[in-house]
Amino acid sequence: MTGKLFTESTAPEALAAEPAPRSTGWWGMVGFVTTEAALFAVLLGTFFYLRFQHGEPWPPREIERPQLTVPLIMTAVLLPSSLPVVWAERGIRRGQRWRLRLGLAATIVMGLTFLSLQVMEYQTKLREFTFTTDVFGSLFYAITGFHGLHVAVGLLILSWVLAASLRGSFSSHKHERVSLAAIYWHFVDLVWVAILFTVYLSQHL
Amino acid sequence: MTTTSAQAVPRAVAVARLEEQWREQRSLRSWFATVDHKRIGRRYLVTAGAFFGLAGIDALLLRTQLARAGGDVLSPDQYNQLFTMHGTAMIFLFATPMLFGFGNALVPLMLGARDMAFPRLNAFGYWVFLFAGLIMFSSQFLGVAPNGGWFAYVPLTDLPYSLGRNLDVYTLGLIFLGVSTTAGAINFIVTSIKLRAPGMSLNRAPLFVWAIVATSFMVLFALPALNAANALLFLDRRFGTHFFQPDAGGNTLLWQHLFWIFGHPDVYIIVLPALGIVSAILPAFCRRGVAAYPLVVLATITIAIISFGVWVHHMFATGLPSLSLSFFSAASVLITIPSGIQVFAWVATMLFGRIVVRVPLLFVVGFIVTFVMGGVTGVMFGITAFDMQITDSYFVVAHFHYVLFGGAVFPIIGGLYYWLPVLTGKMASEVLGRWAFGLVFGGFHLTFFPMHLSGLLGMPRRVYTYPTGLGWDPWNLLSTIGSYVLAVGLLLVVLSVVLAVARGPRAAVDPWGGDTLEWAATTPPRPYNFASIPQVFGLHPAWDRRTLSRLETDEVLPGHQALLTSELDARPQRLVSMPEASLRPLLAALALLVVVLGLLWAVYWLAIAGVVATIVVVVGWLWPPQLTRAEAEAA
Amino acid sequence: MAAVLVALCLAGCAGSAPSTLDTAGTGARRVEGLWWFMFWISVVAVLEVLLLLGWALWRRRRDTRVRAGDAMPFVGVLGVGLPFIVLVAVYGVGLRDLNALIRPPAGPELSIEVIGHRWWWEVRYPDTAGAITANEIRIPVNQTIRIRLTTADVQHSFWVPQLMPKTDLIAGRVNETWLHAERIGTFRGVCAEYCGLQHANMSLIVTVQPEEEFTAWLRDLAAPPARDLTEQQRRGQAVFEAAACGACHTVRGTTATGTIGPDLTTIGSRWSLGAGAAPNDKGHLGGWIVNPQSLKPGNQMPPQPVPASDLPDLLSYLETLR
Amino acid sequence: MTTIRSTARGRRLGPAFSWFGVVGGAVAWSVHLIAAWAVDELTCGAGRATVAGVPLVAVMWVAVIVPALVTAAALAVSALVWRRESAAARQRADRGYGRTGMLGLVGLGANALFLSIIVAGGAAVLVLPVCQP
Repeated sequence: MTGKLFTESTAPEALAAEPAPRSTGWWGMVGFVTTEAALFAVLLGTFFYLRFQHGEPWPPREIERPQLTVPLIMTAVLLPSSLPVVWAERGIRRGQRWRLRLGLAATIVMGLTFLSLQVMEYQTKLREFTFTTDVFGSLFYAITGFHGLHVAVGLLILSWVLAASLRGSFSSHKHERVSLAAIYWHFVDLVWVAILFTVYLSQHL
Repeated sequence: MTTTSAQAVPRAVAVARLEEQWREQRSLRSWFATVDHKRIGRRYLVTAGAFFGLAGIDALLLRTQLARAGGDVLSPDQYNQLFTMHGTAMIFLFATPMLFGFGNALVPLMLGARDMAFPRLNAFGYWVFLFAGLIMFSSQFLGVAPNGGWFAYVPLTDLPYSLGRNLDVYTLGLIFLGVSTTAGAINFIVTSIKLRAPGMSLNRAPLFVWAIVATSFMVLFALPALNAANALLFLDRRFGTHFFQPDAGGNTLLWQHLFWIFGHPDVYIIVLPALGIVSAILPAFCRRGVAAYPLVVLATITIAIISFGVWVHHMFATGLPSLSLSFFSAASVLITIPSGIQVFAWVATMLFGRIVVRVPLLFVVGFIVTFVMGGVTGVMFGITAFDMQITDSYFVVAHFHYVLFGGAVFPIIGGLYYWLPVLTGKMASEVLGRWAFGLVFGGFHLTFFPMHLSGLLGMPRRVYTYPTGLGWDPWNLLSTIGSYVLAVGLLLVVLSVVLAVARGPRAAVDPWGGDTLEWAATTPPRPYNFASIPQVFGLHPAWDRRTLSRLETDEVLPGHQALLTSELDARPQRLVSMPEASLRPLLAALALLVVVLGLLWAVYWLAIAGVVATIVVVVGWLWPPQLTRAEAEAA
Repeated sequence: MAAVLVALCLAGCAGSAPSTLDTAGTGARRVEGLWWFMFWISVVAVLEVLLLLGWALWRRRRDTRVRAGDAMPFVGVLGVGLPFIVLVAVYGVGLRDLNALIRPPAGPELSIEVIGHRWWWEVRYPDTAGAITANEIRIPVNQTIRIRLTTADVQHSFWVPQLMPKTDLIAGRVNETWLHAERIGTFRGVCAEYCGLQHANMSLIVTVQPEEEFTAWLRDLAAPPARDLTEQQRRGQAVFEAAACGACHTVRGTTATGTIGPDLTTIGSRWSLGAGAAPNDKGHLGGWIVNPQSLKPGNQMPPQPVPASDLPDLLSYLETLR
Repeated sequence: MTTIRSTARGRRLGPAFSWFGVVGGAVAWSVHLIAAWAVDELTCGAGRATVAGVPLVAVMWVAVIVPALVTAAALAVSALVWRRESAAARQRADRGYGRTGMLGLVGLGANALFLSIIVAGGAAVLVLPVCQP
C-alpha cells in the first residue's frame, strides 16, 4: 500500500498538477504579507537574540515579568475576529451584502476593542517602565506598538471596505478587495500569537 | 483562442484602434501620470545612471586623495562622507534600481505581456526611488551626508558618537527607498507568475526572468532585516531606546547580524539580475541558446537560497565561536558551485556556438574574465582563517569591485548596448562602443588589481590617508591613474548612448537576432507591446516560426486588456483590464516624502500630515469602481 | 599572469611593509601558507576559464558550426565536478588552519590588555603593578602572549598583519587573541575596523625583543626609575602641572592622574605622536600640544594655551619621560 | 512504462510528496543553519556549555544529523521523480525537458548541494571545539 502510494506520489503527474487559479491581486497581497511576516520574524528574532545575549536576570532588574491577564483577554478578542471576516467573505460570494456589512462591522468592533485594551495595557505598563528604561522596555513597546500599528492599518482597510460595501461596490462576482483585506486581517491576527508568545508567555517559561 | 468575440474586424483596423487606446498624449500631465512600463523602465535607467555618475565622481575624489601618501585634497570628514555615500549610493541608488530598470523595461516584453501586473504601483515605485535618491544626495551637498560607512556599524552610528543629522538621512532614506524596492519586487513576482504568454511554462521562461524573480523573492526576505535594523537605530538615536547600547542591555553585534542578513543577500540581489542579462545577451551572439538551461535555473534558485546562509562571513573577526562561523564558511564556499555552473554554461555556449563579436559580447567576455577573478578571491574569503587575516584590507575592496563592477556593471553596460534598440529605437556606434569597452576594461583592472597587492601588504580599508614608506605608494598611484582611465571609458559609454539617441541610425527590427520575445515586437515596441498575445512553444520564441507567424495572424486582443495565465504551465485563464495613467502614484509618493522629511527634521506634525495625506491618496487610488447596472442587478 | 607573479613577488619582497606575505608570527605564517595554496588553485582556475574563452573566440574563425544539445556533461564536469573536489579540499585545509589558529602553541604565557579608544590604543600589562603604555606593545620573542581586547567606545579591530590575523574589539564584549612572534623586530599594526573620523591614524607598533631586554623594559615601565631633572626640565614639569595636563593624562610618580588620554609616563620613547599621526620629535610635539587638531583633525585633545615662552621647558621635560 | 491508476490519497499526497523532493533540502538546511548557529553563539555567549542539561556538542550533532537525513530523503525522492520523468520523456515525441523534469532536476541538484553544505558543517563539528572563538 505504502509502496503504491510512493510510486504514485513520485509519478510525473504529481508535479504536473496546477494550483487553483489566483488573481494578480491575490499574489500581490500574499507577496506583501510574506515580506511583512519576514519583518515581524526579524523583530521577534531580535527579541530572542537580545534576550539570550543579555543573560540573567531577564527582564533586566527594574522591570517585573509582564502580567498575563490583559494580554490574554486581548488575544481572546483578536483571534476570533477573523471569523466574522470569513463569514462576510462567504456571504458576498453568494451575493448576500448584509452578511458582508455585518461581518465587517463585527470585526471592526473587535479590532477596536483590542486596540482599546492595548491602550489600557500601555497605561499600566508606562507607570512601571518606558521604552527608555532598558532594552526590555525598548523591545516591549517597539514590538507591541508596531503590531498595534498594523491592527490600526487593518482597521482602516476594513472600514474602507465597509464604506465601499455600503456604497454598493461589491457583488457576488466582484469582491476581490474584500478577499485581499481579509488576507491582511488574518495575517495581523496570526502575528499576534507569535508576539504574545515572545513578549509575554516566554518570560514565564 | 482566448479572445472571446468573433467580430470580423480587419486586423489593420483592430491594430489602429489599439493604437488609439494605448497612445499617451504628449502633455505635462501624461509625463507625470504615465504607467507605461517602458517609459518607467527608461526613467529608472536614466535616474540610476545619474546617481552612478554622482557616486562615481565621489570615487574619483577618493582616489585623488589617495593618489599619494599624506594627500590633502579632502578633509577626514569629507573623505568619510564621500566613501560612505559612494558605497551607499552605488549599492542602493545605482545597482538595484538600474537592474530594476532593465527588469521594468524588459520583463513584460520577454513574457509577451502588455505591462507589469500593477502598472500604477510601478510608477509609484519609481517616484519613491527618485525622491529617496534626491534626499540622500542633497545631504551630500549640504555637508550632512551619512558618514558611518555603508554598513553603518553601531555604536559609531548611535548616540553619543554620531550627533548630527547624517545618520538620520541614512536610516530614513533607506527605509523610504525600501518601499520602492519592495513594491518593485512584488510587481516582478506577480507579473512573472501571472502574465506569461500562453505556453511559457516554467521550463520555457527566459533566464533573465528567472533571475529577476529570484532576486525579487530575495528582496522580500532580505529587505525587512535592513528596514528593521534602520528603524531600531532611528528609535535609538531619536527616541532614546537601547537596542544597540550595551550599557542598557542592548547588543552591538545585533546590528551586524541584521545588517548582513540583508547585506549579503543584497550582493546577489545585485549580481543575479546582471547574470540574467549575460544569459540574455549570449544567445544572440552565439547563435544558440544558453547551454544547460535547467542547470542555470538550478543555479539561480540555489544562489538565491544559499545567499541567506552566508552572512556571518562578514563577521569572522568578531570573536564568535569558531564552530558557529564554520557553518557559514561551509555555505560561503559551496555557493561557488552554482556560480561555477553559470560560468561554465556561458563558456559552453560560446564554445559550441557561432560567435559574432559585437560590443555587447565584448562586455560579456570582459564580465566573465573579471567575475571569475572576483569569484576565486570570494572563495578565499569564505575560509575563516584567511578572512580573519585579510578582511577589512584593500584586498576586500579589490574583491568586491571585481564581483560588483565586474559582475554587475559590465553586464549592465553590455545590456545597455544590446537593448538600446528596444529602449530607444536607435543603434549605438560600434566603433565608439569598442573604444569604450577597451578603456573600461583596462581602466577597471588598472584600478582594482593593485588593490589586491596593497591589501596583502597590510593596507586597511576606509583610511583617508596613509603614511609613505610602507610599500603602498606605487599601488595606490596605479589605482588612481586607473580610476581616471575608467572614468574616461564610462564617459565614452554615456557619449555613445547620447549620440545614438540624438543622431544615431534608426534600428532595424530585431537588429541582433535575439531569441526572446522583446525581439518579436516592433523595434522600439508599441505602447501595447503586442497586438496579438504571443504563443510560446519553446525556449526561444523569437527564433520559433510558429510563434512569429501566429503573432501576425492571431486575433488582436482589443482594449486596455491583458491575459492572465496559470502559474506553472501558463495556460490561459482570463482577461483583465489594465489601469489607465494616473497622477495618484506621484501624489502618494509625494505624501510619503512629506512623512520622511517630517521625521528627518523632527517636525512631527508635518510627518502626521504626510501620513494623513498618504491615506487619503491611497484610499482614492484603490477605491473600487462603481458596479455597472448589470453587475448590480446580477448581485 | 606573469605580471601578476612579478607583482606578487614585489609584494612579498617589500621589506618595510606590514605584509601578510612576510610573516613573523605563528598565526600569520599559517595563513600565509593557506594563501599560497589558494593562490595557485586560483591561478589554475582563472587560466582554465581564460583558455576556454580564448579557444572559443579563436575557433570562430575556422569553425562556424553551431552545436545543438544542452552541453550538460560539459557543465557537469567542469562546472560542478571539478570545482566540488577543489572546494572541498580548500574547505578542509581552511578548517585545519582555523583549528590551528584557535589553539596557540603552549608555553610560558604573558597577558596583555589592549583597550581601543578613539583613536589610540591603551596597552596594559596586568601581571605587573600598573605597567601602562599607549600605541606600542613589547613582547618577548618565542613566547605565547594572550591579548585581551576591549573597547572604551566604538568598534575597533586589532591587526598586526605580520604576526596574527585580526580580532575585533566589540563594545560590550571581551575578545581574546594571541601573539607568538618567531623573530625579533618591530611590526606595524593598525585599527582595521572603521571607527570614525581618525580611523586612518590609529596605528601601533609591536616590538619583539629578547626575553631579558623585554623583562628590563617591563620592569622600568611598571615602576619608572626616579629621574634627575635639570632646572629647565623642572620648570617644564611646573608648566605641565599648571596647564592641567593631568586632568586627562597620567604621568606615574607625579600629580598627573587623568585617564581620558594616553598615559604619558613613557611619552619620550614612543615611536610616534597620535597613534601614527606624526613623528615623535620636539618640533611635532610642540605643534601637537599647541594645536593637536592640525596634526590629527578631530582627535579628542583640545588645543592647549601654553605660552610660547614656556613651550621649550615643557618639551624638554616631556623628553625625559622615557 | 505503464500508467499508474491513481487513488484519491495519491492525488492528494502526490504533489506534497514531490514538492518535498524539490524544496525539502532547502528547508532542512535553513533549519540546520539557524538552529546550529543560534544555539552555539547564544549558549557560548551566556558562558554555558549545556542546553537544558544536554551537552552543547550533542545538540550540535542533532542539528547536523537530523537535517542531513531529511535532505538525504528529499534527495532520494527527487532522484526518483527525475528518473521516472526522464523515462517518460524518452517515450515522448519531443525529447526536451518538460516542466516536471526540470523541477525534478532542480530538486536533485539543490538537495545534493544542501546535503554537502550540511556535511561540511558536520566536519567542523568533528574538528572544532564548540565555544572557542
